[in-house]
Amino acid sequence: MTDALTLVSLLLVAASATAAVAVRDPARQALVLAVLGLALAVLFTVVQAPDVGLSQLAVGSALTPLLILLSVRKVRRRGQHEGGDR
Amino acid sequence: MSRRMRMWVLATGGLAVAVLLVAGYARLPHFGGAVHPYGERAVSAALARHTANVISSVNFDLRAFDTLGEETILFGAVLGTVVLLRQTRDEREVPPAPAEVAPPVRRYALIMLPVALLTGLYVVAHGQLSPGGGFQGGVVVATALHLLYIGADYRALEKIRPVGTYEVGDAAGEAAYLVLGVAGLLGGSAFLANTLLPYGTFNTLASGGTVPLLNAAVGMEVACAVVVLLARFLDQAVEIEEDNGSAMGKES
Amino acid sequence: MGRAAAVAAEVLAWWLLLTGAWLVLISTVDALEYLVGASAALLAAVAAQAARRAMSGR
Amino acid sequence: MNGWLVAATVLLAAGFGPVVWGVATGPLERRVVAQNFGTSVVCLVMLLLSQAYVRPSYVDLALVLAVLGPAGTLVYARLLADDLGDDPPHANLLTVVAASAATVIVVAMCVATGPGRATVKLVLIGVLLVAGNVIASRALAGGFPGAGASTRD
Amino acid sequence: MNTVPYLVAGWIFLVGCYGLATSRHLVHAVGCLTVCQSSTYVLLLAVGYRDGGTAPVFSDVTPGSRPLVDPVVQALALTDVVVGATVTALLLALVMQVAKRHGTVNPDELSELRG
Repeated sequence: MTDALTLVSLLLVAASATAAVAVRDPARQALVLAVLGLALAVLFTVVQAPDVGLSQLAVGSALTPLLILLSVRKVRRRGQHEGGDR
Repeated sequence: MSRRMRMWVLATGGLAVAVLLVAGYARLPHFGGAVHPYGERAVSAALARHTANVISSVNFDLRAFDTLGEETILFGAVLGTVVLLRQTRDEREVPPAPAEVAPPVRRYALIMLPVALLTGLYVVAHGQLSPGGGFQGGVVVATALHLLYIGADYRALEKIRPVGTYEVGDAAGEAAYLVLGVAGLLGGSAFLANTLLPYGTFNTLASGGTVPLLNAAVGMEVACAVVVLLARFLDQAVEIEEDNGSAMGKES
Repeated sequence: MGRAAAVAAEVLAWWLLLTGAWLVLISTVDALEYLVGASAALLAAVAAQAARRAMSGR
Repeated sequence: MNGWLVAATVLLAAGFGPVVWGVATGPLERRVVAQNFGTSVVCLVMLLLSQAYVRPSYVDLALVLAVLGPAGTLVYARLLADDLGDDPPHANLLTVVAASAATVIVVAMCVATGPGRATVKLVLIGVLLVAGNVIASRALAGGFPGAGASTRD
Repeated sequence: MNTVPYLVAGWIFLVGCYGLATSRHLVHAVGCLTVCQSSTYVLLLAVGYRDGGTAPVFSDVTPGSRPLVDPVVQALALTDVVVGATVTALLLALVMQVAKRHGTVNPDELSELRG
């Protein structure tokens, strides 16, 4: 039964990592990176690494998205309004 | 180099790396195998020093010098960010406008700030017992403080977060780690050696010799470093405007 | 004088609440846990009071 | 055949799979709601895993996630308020589903662990999670009216 | 089942490199770098796993009663996560500087400006 759980969590990590790269808009990518962090935290718990899961949760749930979104806000206000992928 | 050519280089490079990785993985020990020589030695060394959380023991006792290096990376990165994101001459500081926030969200932020702070301190204090440690707890404490920005606005956060104090706290955390290391040296054994304090009874808060103290020093440094980091990012994103195109700076 | 008493009362209330929360979080309870818990709760209580004042003082 | 492990696997596959798909595609409003729902699903999976592996100390992961997860969603609600402004997502269904699932799982685990401080800790985590989920979805549904208009906050 | 986690780690690394190379926005590129970095966590922890093992954290388990996973790789992965976040912050600060100095965050346009 643990094999099935490991496989499911590995699949979810791979899917969210691919999604994080496929999403081109940085603000939307911050959302997918947060979900990737959650998937990684589950995988770390399944592989019996609670400390690493805890640090991934602490860093990935609020800190990294805040940094990325603040950078996007600063870059969007400074740079030209690139039409492209708005 | 045209974009198409760059794609070809990427494709061939990626394919070569993939082939090498798969070839390497075939010879790695199977996933879930039972051969973990370093693991057994680390566990026995940690138990000899009455540290319940072997991972914290590896981090702050067996490999304390590497963690000192990692602390210096953290300190250097924050220093770099502070230097990079300083306010330049052609920019001016604009006081942040107060934002209207729905009352339930404000109450939630007010209630959750102390609870998150307590959780962070709990994770730091029990670093050498249950899962957790200085790193994770420090980040939780720093994020707890920023609930005030999320729940209200940047002006409220600035009132209770003097950045200078946190920069001093960041340096003090790093210094405390070094002082504990040198104390080991003065105590007659090696730098950062865990021979200074008695190991205490197993699975209690005072067990593990210098591990809890190093944990607390790292917790303080990570918390202050993340606060300073976020302070710089918030200043840039919320307050600092460029002077010439001030009209452009108004709308988003 | 009233303001200081109100502030002290609020910090005390937060402090008791948070020390109770600390005792729930930990697994084994002993003297040192009480001490560390009480000081952590005091720190959090002071921060809670300062945050409320900062938020409402606009 | 550890029942808790089966439950965790089913919840992970059935709950988190759609979250990953929901957060990667579709309008921004739906993505943020999916991330909020994902926090609750993962917190519940962590609780189930700590019961499945008979490791009460794994509950600290669920505790930190219950505390920081909603804060992360509030960050999105706050900084993406300009893009979310037009049609705020009224995904109350997901909030109700998350809250009921949380209640069921926390009650089941409290029964399994029996009276004591560990049960109070579980209840605390459950309350934090449900409150955070409700407040975060409230914030997503237009909790920052002012921030939508003004650029600086 | 015995090499699947390694293959997943390899896949995440290659996907991250692909994203990094084809990104049109520097903040997106930093996100792809975080994806690359998370492949190292998966590989490290997959190497340290033992079937039926539990975490060597003895706050609620008596030592020696259950098989254990390898704590050394967990310590490596732990510091890796925190340093990764801090380096991401530094890179984002650099991206802000690039946007301030060159007015654009598209890597292709940047190289053209240098001429």
